[in-house]
Amino acid sequence: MTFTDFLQLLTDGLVLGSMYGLIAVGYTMVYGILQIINFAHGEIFMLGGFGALFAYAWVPALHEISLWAALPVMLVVGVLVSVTAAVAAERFTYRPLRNAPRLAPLITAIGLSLFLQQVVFNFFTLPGESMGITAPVPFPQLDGGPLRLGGVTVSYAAILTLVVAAGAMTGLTYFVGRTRTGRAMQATAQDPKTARLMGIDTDRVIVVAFAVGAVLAAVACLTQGLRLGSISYNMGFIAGLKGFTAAVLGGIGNIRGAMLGGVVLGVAESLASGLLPHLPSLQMFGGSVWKDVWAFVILIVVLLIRPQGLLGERIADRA
Amino acid sequence: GSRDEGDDTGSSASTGTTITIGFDAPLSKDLAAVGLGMKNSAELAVKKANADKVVPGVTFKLASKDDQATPNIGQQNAAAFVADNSVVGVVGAYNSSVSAAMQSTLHDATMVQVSGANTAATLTQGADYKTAPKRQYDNYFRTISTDAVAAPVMAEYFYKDLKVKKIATVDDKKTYGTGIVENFTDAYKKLGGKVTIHQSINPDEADYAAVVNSVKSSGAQGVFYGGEYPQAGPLKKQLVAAGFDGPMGGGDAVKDDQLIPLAGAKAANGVCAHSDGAPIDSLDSAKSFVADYKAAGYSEGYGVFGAYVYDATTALIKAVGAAVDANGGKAGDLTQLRPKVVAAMQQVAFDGATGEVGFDEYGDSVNQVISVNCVKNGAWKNGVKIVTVK
Amino acid sequence: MSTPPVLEAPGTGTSPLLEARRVTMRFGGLTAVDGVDLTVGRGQIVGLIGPNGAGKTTFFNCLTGLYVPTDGEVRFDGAALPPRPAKVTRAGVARTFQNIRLFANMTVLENVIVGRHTRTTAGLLSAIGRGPRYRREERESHSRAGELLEFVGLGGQGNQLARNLSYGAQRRLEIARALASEPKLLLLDEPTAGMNPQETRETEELVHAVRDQGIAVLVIEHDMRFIMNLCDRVAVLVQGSKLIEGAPGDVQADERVVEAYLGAPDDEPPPLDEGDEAATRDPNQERTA
Amino acid sequence: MTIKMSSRVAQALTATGAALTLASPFLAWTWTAAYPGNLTLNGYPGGSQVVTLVTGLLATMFAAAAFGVPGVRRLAPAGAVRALRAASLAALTTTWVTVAAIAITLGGAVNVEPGGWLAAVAVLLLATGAHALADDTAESPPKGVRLPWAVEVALITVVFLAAMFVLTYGITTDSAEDFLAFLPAAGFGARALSVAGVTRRISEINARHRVAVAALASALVFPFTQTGDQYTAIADNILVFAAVALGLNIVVGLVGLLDLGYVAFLGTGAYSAALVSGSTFSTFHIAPWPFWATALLGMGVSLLAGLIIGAPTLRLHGDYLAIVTLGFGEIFRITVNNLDGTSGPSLTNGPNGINAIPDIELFGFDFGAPHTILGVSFGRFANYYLLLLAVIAVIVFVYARAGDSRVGRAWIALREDEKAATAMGIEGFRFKLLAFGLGASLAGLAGTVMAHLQTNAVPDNYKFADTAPPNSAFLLAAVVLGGMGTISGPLVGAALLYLIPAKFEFFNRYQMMLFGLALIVMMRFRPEGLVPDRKHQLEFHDEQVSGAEARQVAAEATV
Amino acid sequence: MTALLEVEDLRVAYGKVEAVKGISFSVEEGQAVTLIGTNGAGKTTTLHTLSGLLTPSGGRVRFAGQDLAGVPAHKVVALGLAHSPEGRHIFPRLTVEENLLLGAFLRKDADGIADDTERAYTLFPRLRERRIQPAGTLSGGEQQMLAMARALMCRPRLLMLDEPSMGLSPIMMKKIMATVAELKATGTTILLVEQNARAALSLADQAYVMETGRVVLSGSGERLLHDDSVRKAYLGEE
Ligand SMILES: Nc1ncnc2c1ncn2[C@@H]1O[C@H](COP(=O)(O)OP(=O)(O)OP(=O)(O)O)[C@@H](O)[C@H]1O
Ligand SMILES: Nc1ncnc2c1ncn2[C@@H]1O[C@H](COP(=O)(O)OP(=O)(O)OP(=O)(O)O)[C@@H](O)[C@H]1O
Ligand SMILES: [Mg+2]
Ligand SMILES: [Mg+2]
Repeated sequence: MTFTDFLQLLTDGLVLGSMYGLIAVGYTMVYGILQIINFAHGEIFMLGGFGALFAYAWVPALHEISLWAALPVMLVVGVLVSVTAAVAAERFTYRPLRNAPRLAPLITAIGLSLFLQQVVFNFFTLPGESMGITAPVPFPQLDGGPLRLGGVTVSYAAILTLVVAAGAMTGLTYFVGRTRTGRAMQATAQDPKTARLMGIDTDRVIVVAFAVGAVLAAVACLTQGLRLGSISYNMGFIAGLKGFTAAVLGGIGNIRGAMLGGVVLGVAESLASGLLPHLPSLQMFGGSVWKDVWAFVILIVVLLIRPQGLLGERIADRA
Repeated sequence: GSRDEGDDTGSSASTGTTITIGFDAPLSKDLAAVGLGMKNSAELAVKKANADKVVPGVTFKLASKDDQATPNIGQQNAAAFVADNSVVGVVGAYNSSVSAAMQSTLHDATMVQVSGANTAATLTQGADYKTAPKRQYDNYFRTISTDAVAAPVMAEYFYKDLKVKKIATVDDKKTYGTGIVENFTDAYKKLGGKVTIHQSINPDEADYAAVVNSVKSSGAQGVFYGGEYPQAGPLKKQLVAAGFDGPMGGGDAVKDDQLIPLAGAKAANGVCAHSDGAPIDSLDSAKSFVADYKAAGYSEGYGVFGAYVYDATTALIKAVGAAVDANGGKAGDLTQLRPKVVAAMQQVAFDGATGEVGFDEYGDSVNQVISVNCVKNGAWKNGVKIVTVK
Repeated sequence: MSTPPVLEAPGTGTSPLLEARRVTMRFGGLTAVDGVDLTVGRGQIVGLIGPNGAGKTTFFNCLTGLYVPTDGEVRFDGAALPPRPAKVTRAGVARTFQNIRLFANMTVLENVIVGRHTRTTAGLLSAIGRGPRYRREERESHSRAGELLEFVGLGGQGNQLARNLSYGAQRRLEIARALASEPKLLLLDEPTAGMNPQETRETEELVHAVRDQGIAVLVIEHDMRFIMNLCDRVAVLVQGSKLIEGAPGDVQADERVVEAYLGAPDDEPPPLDEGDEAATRDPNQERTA
Repeated sequence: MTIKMSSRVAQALTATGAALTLASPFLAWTWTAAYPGNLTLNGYPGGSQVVTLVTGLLATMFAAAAFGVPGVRRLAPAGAVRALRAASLAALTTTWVTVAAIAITLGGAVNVEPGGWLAAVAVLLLATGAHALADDTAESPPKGVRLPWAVEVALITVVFLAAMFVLTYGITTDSAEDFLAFLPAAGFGARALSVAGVTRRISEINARHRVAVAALASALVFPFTQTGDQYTAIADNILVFAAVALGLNIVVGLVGLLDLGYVAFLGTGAYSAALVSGSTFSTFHIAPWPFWATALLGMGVSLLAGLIIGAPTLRLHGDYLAIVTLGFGEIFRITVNNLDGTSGPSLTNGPNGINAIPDIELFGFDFGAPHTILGVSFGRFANYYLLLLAVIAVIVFVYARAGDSRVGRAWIALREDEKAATAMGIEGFRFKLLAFGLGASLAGLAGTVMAHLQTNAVPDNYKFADTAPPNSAFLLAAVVLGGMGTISGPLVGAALLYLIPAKFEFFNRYQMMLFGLALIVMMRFRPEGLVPDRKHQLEFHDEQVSGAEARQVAAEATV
Repeated sequence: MTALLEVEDLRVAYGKVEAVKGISFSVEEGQAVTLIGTNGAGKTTTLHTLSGLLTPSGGRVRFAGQDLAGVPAHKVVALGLAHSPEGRHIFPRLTVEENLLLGAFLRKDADGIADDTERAYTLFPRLRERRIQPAGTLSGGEQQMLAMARALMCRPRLLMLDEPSMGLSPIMMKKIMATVAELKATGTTILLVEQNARAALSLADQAYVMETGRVVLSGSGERLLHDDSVRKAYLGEE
């Protein structure tokens, strides 16, 4: 294992982690406000990719132009699909359960996740093929080979992922910390009823939280499709699981924490699969198959040291 | 009762017995396409047998059940088949783990189980198949060759024909994938090859960067992947994208048309995978299967395993025919017929869509012809090499 | 209601029951409780008053192990009190909360039986086995809890859900639950908050009755009439430090107390009549609709 | 929802509707036997007609109660009209589903005979009438009178037998049409009994006599009603699933700890059993252990796993615990998938799992071989059915006794308000760990049986979420959907969650989509679960919250 | 001239239980009106309904000439009807200052907001000391001050205060009452619910006494202060 290999691992981990971070934001925002673990967020992510692919596949004009030029169209459609699904999910499945027991929305989320996944499975169609899909579906690829920076290989799509994640983070931090909607979000999270008395339209705030999460998820899925060359109807499960883990790792409810958690998780996974096999005593427990174990071990260790997550704040609890 | 027992439907009453053939495969979720392709093939075999009156006086019917690729559901399905007195034997399952759960239930009822997709050697030869093979269940058969037969062919092809002396192996950590890699590795090492690194991917994920990196830096000249095409395609694509140009080998589950768009037409070049029997387009029996399948207008393709299942179903039908013959041309009580079908199954021999169909002392296929197929210029080229194993 | 003999004469005797020495609690840069010394003798009722945010509740939390004091020592019954809630309860200190914290979805009786936790021993295995010892213990717990409900005036309501009790009844149930642990010292945090004058009087009597059983009481209240009627001694906390401690009358007359806490006596309306009434309202009393 | 009309008309409508509903199953609904269940006979109800008949009877009973027919009124202590409405909806949905299914599967409404039309109209009349009657819900239902001991026990037994019959009907329906007609009928029927106050009364009586034996006895009847092993195999899997769900209910329902990796303990038990089973696939080449030892081992290893997982994590709060347990669940699955000698030490045979696990032999009784009991032949699955019933009985026994004891009260107190519980001297951590360990070992016990029943232990069975039980998500769903903190809740939830996907096979590739939808819909209309804990039910419906309780909530929020 | 707030035959129910059983009253512009009454009389319920948190089961509410039926809570605030809820209900994880800013959520005038923040701190110096502390860690009384200060931040036309002096020390309670009087003097219309009946009545132009969901007595504050039944039941005089 050379130092370049190590750098390669770090880079891959960073890219992977940025993607986890983008997904984690959606979890964190919804959890922060509604205390719902929105397990269906992974499917919202997946829908973004399929939305984009749908646009690409069914608009022949997009095949004529460079993929770079087609990207904005794909992005808009993908985001639209994700946001529509997320907002509809909020409106029709979660909102009626606002006063229900805490676990009811969790089960709904599991059902919703199954449902959305199966809708794509059954009804997504590519031109000239029969309805429904099974295996992963190929995703269009950006031209131009990978960049080589001093021995480290990075694809354009990977760079795009990093740029998008950084941009999204900056924007979001500003949005939540500085804007009125952001403050309204925090207030709604802490005491929805009183927030309404302050003049805050809490329903709108909640919809915005779902929508923002969906936008980032859609973007994340698009970049993943570009990076890996295929998307599949069941990709949301793992993505959602990792996103949720990242959100908790960073301190659930904390947006910067979500991003940080994602990056830590991504790098940890990358190192676990690439580095550990080279360590004498841990050889057997390295490699991709064990990487999720390490990811969870890190999560557990972090939580043992900081029960509120990396950037989470201790909830004031007085007796 | 006024207008009861509708008589328009009961026209078959005079023609003889109806015998049901059970069929089990995953028919929902992600394996649905494969499962449905298998089901269609089985149905085709039944239709053909009925049309050809293979067993005079007997009409065959297919009763299919979905196992969701889950062992305990497969076991339940087996119990349901056992309880249904019109079922004489079962075609299935797709997953070796599901078959393992079905075996004992069907065995208790002495019913034939014949699979067209199970490749785990343990199913027929037991846990110690390498050292002390021992038949597990005398009612279990399969028309597809085991990993232990096919994988060495691929090892030889890579080592001798492609001159890949150092190879990396990757599996998906599932029964099929680990099995084929294990057998490949044994054979490849025996030939003198070196396995530079062994890695596993998580088939639920799409990002194989870590595996790709370690394969690349291990200095391997090629890769052997044990797993299925949905992961093989993207893996090949990511290997090429990372600058790794060596060929990639795989088992029959890799040989699917969908692999090519998944890897990308260019990156797919250099993927090689085996299939049982001579290439389908070189056999007459295979050609007629393909033509019939097309004519039937099924919406799913027959896929990798359709032909094996077709043969498996036909074999079962022929066994029933033999049993009925031995019974004096009468089917009689079907539960009494079941053991006779098991006995007859062992003796079946004919030319099927995949070539010679018959079963050895373990219940494994006697067909030892293996084809190697490779992607060239963005399309599968079948039968690049055809080997008859001993 | 039985009135067992008082075990020891009330007053600042030679063996104080509770002895808090230099108890200090800091939150970051903020010193909420600053070197407070306080003793409670056996069978005494001691009042703790002071402006909002003076550190009264925090001091309670330090005594009961919910907070680990930054500094200082708490001795109880001659031994150091470890800052662990469970151990504190076992040692004989029980408390109620400023904001009622009942087990809302358990019945009234169950709430009290849970209070007996430290005085019972049955583990999982004996619960499954249900031997004679287990059954005896269960029986005792039930009858003891029943007596306590009777004592606080909730007899006959044992099978209701705690959440369905009226506000005053919930406060009394909290007291019963605390008493179930057979404490030697009872800490009450604003026990009459949210009660109307009538209920406040009843609570007063209840606290008296508790003391008559030989249990010492340390009570926080903003209701001055309650404090004056009940306490043997009153301590005043201001800004985390003890300003003064003494007989109720003396404390009420102290200028600094008037300035920091009671407000000028010539103010209209006079403090003893209405100030208390307003102040006894529970700050949390609100129904979420 | 109520319909406005004069009470006379409403009564007349209800009565006519009920009478016609009862009559309609005796007519032919369709002409061809091609529709499952044979609905072609006049004079004899078949298939889904039986369901219409039963729901019709239920509705008639409550209608009589609502009209004040003497004696009948006692059958609906909490008020009859709402019960009547639910029962009428049961009849309505089941009948319409059947009639619609006839029209759809046979290709056109012409296939519906006059009897079918009559039924459809009859139930509509019934439902309209029922919803037009004035509500008569009693503010505080009268206390139930005590009946003689023998009568009460007999009553309970009959009730359990009836419940068992309904469940058996559900398990053994062969066609999707019948199951679709059955499901809403069962749902609304249960609701009718519950709003009528019957369920409550029954559970009061049940509590008085603790006739769990009656429940057990009626469950024992099931295999006697079966000719083959087909449905017993399904019932076995339901029982495994239910046993584990009950164990989870201790952790989630009583203590309020959200455990998303619970299935791992089932796996620990299964693998422990598999390893000492003497299977040739086991890495221990040993003679099979006797089952009692295996069971103890499974429980012990799972207990240990529970303690190891619980010790570092139980100090975490709420949903942090959820993700950590989820993580541990995944770690378990990944680990057993990797301990195959290549990617880890050799122990579990990796993805292939341990196959060919021999059948249990307990005190000379071979569970694999058929036996004849009371003239009825018991196949392999029926044998396991009996064993599983015993396991469930153990778990129920432990659950009930532990739940209602010093320990159980401490658990509930911790769930309700951890801080207050601590102030009462309850060592939160210790008691949580105890619950966690107990839950784990019960799941482990179920796992040992499962390994033998399914003849294998494979990693894929222990995922967090999958489309077939058991998996952690389904287990949690069974608990929540059934009703947290109750004994019958998880049993009902498990049965439903097992049966629905199994019976939806008919829908082929749409099966899972519909199942997801069903989960959403069920949570939407029954967020507190099908068999809610009386205490929980209060908590969940905000509008019913009493003032005193709302104060509590407000207090919590600002503390 | 019509009143700023008019309530006509208002009914509110929790599920089946009717908590407010048809009450009518009005608040004139610039007046201070108080609702007093026994525990559970329905005062809080009334205020919740006025501010749109609860939906009435009958009756009419008009504010500044507009019918409030179906207007959601956040729009009601925008109309100028603010509500400081019973209980402290501060945002526990936001700082004291952020809580104050949320009180001015609908206001756009940065300068005015700054002035008002300053005014709040002058009124409650304790809050200035705790500016950047999460509000959840304040003591009970401090939280009550914060809630009051926050209510002052939105400069409404009509301010509804639900038991603003709860849990306060005697001296603090007096201060709160003085503040309310001052607000009224500067022209804010006030609807005050208080248990401290004497203070509330001496401050109010008009007062209503509620018992079990009904208005049982009304009149000017002065008159009720000297009403015998009120003195007995609400002022604790024998
Ligand atoms: N966890 C904490 N973190 C930071 N500050 C705290 C914390 N708990 C209490 N404080 C501060 O300590 C001081 C004392 O609070 P405490 O609750 O003890 O007051 P109190 O005397 O009970 O007042 P009240 O009569 O209003 O209930 C307050 O100023 C409060 O802000
Ligand atoms: N969320 C609720 N659910 C059910 N009943 C409620 C709810 N909130 C209040 N009530 C009931 O409505 C009635 C009126 O309550 P409300 O809070 O309006 O009284 P209040 O006059 O403000 O009393 P207090 O002086 O105690 O604050 C009471 O009987 C109360 O129990
Ligand atoms: Mg306090
Ligand atoms: Mg109020």
